[in-house]
Amino acid sequence: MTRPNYVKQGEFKPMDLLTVAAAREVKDGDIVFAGTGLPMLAIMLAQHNASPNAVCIYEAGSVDGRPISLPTSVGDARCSYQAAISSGLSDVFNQLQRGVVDLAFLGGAEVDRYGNVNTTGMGTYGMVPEKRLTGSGGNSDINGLARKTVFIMPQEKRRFKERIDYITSPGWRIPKWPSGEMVPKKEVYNRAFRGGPSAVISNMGVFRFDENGEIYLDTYHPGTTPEAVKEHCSLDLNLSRVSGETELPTYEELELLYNVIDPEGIFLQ
Amino acid sequence: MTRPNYVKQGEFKPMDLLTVAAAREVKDGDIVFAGTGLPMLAIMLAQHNASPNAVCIYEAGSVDGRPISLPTSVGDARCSYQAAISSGLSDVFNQLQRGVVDLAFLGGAEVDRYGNVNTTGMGTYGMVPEKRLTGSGGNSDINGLARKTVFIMPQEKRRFKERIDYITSPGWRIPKWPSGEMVPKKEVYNRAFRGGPSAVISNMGVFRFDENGEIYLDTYHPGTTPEAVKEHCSLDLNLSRVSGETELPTYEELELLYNVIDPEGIFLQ
Amino acid sequence: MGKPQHTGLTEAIGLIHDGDMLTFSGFTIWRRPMAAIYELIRQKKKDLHLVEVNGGTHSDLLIGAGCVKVWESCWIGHELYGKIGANLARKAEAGEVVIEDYSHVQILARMVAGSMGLPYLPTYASLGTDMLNPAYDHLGQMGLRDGSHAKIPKLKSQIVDDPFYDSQLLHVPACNPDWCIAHVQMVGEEGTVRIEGQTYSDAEAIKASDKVIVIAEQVVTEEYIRRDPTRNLVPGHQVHYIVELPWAGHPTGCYGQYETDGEFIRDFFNTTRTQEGLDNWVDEWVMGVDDFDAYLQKIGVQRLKTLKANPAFGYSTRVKRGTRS
Amino acid sequence: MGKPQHTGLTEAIGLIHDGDMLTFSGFTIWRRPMAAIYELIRQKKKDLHLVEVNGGTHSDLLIGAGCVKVWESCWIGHELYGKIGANLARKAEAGEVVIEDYSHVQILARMVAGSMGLPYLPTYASLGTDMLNPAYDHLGQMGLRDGSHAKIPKLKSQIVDDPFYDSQLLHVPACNPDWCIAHVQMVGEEGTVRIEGQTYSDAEAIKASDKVIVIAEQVVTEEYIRRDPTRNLVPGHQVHYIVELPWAGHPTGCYGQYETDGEFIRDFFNTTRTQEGLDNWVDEWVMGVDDFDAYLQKIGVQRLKTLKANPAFGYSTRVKRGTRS
Repeated sequence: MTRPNYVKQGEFKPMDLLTVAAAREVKDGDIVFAGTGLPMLAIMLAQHNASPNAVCIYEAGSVDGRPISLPTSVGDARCSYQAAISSGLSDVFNQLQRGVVDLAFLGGAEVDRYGNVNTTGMGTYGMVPEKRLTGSGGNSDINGLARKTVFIMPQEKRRFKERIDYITSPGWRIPKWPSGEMVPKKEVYNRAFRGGPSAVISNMGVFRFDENGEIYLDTYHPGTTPEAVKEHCSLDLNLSRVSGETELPTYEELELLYNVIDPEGIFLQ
Repeated sequence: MTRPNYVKQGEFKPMDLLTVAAAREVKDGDIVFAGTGLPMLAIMLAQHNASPNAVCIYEAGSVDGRPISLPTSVGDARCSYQAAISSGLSDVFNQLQRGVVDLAFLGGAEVDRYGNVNTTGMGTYGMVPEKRLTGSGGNSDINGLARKTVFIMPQEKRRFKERIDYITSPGWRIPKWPSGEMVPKKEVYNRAFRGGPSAVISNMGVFRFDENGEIYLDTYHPGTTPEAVKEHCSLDLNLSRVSGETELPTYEELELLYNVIDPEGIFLQ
Repeated sequence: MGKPQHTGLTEAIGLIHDGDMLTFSGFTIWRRPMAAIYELIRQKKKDLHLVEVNGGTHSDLLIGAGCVKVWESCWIGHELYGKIGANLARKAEAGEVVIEDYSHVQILARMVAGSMGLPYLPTYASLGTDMLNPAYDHLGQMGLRDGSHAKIPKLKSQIVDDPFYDSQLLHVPACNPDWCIAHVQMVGEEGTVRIEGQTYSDAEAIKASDKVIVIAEQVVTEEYIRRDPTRNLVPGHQVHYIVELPWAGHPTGCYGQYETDGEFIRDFFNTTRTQEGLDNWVDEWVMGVDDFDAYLQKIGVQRLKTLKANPAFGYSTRVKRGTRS
Repeated sequence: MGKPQHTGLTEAIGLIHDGDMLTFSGFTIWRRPMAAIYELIRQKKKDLHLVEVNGGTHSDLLIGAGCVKVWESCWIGHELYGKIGANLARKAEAGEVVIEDYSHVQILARMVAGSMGLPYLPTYASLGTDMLNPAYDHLGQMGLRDGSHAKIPKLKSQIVDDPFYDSQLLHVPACNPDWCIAHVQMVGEEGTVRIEGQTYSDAEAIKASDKVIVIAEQVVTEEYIRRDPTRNLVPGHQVHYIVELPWAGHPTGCYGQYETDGEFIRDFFNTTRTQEGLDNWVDEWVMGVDDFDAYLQKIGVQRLKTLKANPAFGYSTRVKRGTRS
């Protein structure tokens, strides 16, 4: 096997590294549930590269599509092209709940120390919300029931928080309703517990979760430092486990992303 | 409208009258759920005759098929011919539970005063049954959730009983579990209550149920008498509401049955 | 039950009352009954109660136009063409529309339960999230869960124990909307519905609803649509009104028929972030045209030609989608 | 998860252990995995626990041959060709096989719950019947509901109150068999399953089971089967073993491929009503042939030709079915 041909600093955009890092989370043969946008690029890159046997499920109802034209969303007609199955939400969500999903790729607006994610509202929530976002979509369901989840998020102080404004998507410590006491995820999911957030990938680094389900910085992207990443968090980030720099993209990966997967420049501009 | 051209005594078999009487229970536009055998002939006769807009659902998963060759059972490939839908059990049973079914045609081995029907076992039931029959199939589900049910059964003393050996299919008074107290059906089915057994048609007469859900003889077939019917029951049959003789088949109906619906002689021999 | 009735869009929408509970076909910006949305606005419907598996351009517009009082769902936005439902956000933040949040699987389970004739369905989905926080039971806080509203369950959801295999999970209540308005590719003369491509949650939405209006690109003979009954989704006895109206999903996309009009949606998103912008947009595209035919004429033949799907793929190969194409 | 493995029938059936819980494709006398049933008998499996949405010729034979300890289902028989499952009846009346009765919707709901990853499903079906009589909870009476058997729920069923809309209904426990053995028309090389005609409860049986053996009339390229993904039922990651074996459903019928061999089933019914008759039948048709190819040879080409389906209809037009034809 030849040595990977890495690109040099300045030859890639932050989004490229983020997508490539996400793609590297896919093991060959994984059943992957991906949301719209960067998650699509990441799973497709993995399939074109090191994980040709990975299977991609989209929540609108397609399984293992092999689109020759990049879908702009999971409901897109392109998702059905050479798919194993083109069905509907019930079919794919039932598979999720049945436990077939190894890995999920999702996004989020805010994340806390335990990997809880908010996509519902910023500020005070309630009958009259302060600032309404899109809502959960399938984020919370997919994250809750997959074996592993990778979140892809922009690195901002206001997004990496000790306490998020609304727990849309369940991390490693979550409220047990109706009391709302915070407990380990396993206590809430019991028979359906299969894992939880495995990584958060931002434009500055790759975060993972320790045995207590608490977030730490694993790798920082070339050009930044662990301390700079920490400064872009409002949570007290654990830097004690940093393993080094994030692996750079290769020329082959960028070629695939820009010329094969998204030649029209839909997500990669 | 011309006067129906009735056949004469001796020009038809008991099974013909039974099928024709059943077909006459179908209103035009009814959504009918039919089991294998005579029920198929009855709904097809109704569709070919006075109820062309009746829709037939078979429990294996076909809706409104228009077979040109008589199916031998509801799983038959013939059921899908020119059907609106060819799907599966979930689809059609969900429609049933949702309340779309107006009328069901079913069979049974034993019936009691309240229209409870047994298709499970004769004699003592339990871990080691005395005499095992086929089991419920969809009989109990369809009968329980349709607006009206017509049972088609042979007339025998051992089949029309005060107390049947096993309540497979729910009549107008049924056990409320876990106590097993016998109560009106409405108390058990509550929100899903839509009606119950509407008629039992045998080779000797047509039975219906009064406001208390108790069976009575409505019409007796030509060639027999109410008293003869009563002698073929071991339950104390109410004869006070007999309205007369059962209407004979017409030549047109027999023509349809023998030459259009079952020309091969599958059920009509 | 009778056969479904063939009618016009104006007449069909005229049957819907203020305050009715509605749901729709489609997924985010795909196969939404847009012509019906325009007509609901034109007929000035009020206090509609939407329960939908997910929202999109159609519901954001209907909400912006002031027709909606309650929105129960999990998500709203315009995918690539507008990252949030800005009209819903504005109306909710102003206290003019109430949001009841469920997760995607939870709200789907509500529709599935409704389509199965059940009062609720169990699920493990989105346990341990604020969707289950009693503080966010907004219909409860409005006093609507007192059992006096036939379509509103007495609880938003309930955590229960499973005695069969010793677990714990959630029950979500069934939903049976008064109306489903579905846009589909094909319907038979007697109401047999065929949907091509992904079917999203359309079977559930249609079967859960008490009355169903199907708007079809094409009405075909029953003999034709029944040649392959395995491809059909819903039988005619679960359909009540049929409207034939090609392109009636525009600007959302319709598999095998036409592409999503992303440029149109992006323009809608950008110009309707304020109420004034929304009002102007409605004046131009809804009230300013007599009907859907006039709307299509205003869109223009050239644009429709570009959006038209290539039958080999089910989508258009002519449309410019990215920054480099 | 990996891709499904292509293998032979003997090898696939060799993976099944005595005592395993099994379910099957098909409906009564249609599309049953008969070749697999013969092979299970040939390999002398014991104490099998069948949970199936309905029974038929396949399970009556397997039970008659002494391979089965528990049968949970709702119905058994041979339709027009044999009015009861005489082997099950004989074995049950002798106390050699235990029957656990559910209604058709209840046992289907058990499989649906299993396929959805839920521990149970609610239903209104067959309330007020002896299927819910505690005296007939046979697995409970055998002491199997103590929670120590992973596949056996702690209750047969449970009546519960619905707090959402004030009703009362039934919960039935999920079922997740160790194995589903499914006979289908077509499977892709990577395991994508297509079933033609009615799909019965096959999707649920396959998806509820931990391991799935698909026996197909034809293995085709994935490219071919994926040209129309709306016609496919199950993706390859829910399939574990693939066996290509044409006619493997005989004597049951297979839509689009061949007719039910009614004469063969009627003969089976008539000659196997006693244990001696069944033993002789097994000696002749199962133990007396080396494998399924030898069985087909014994059936003979003429008979198979007669049964072969006409593609215009999906069934055979050559077969004599009634007394007048």
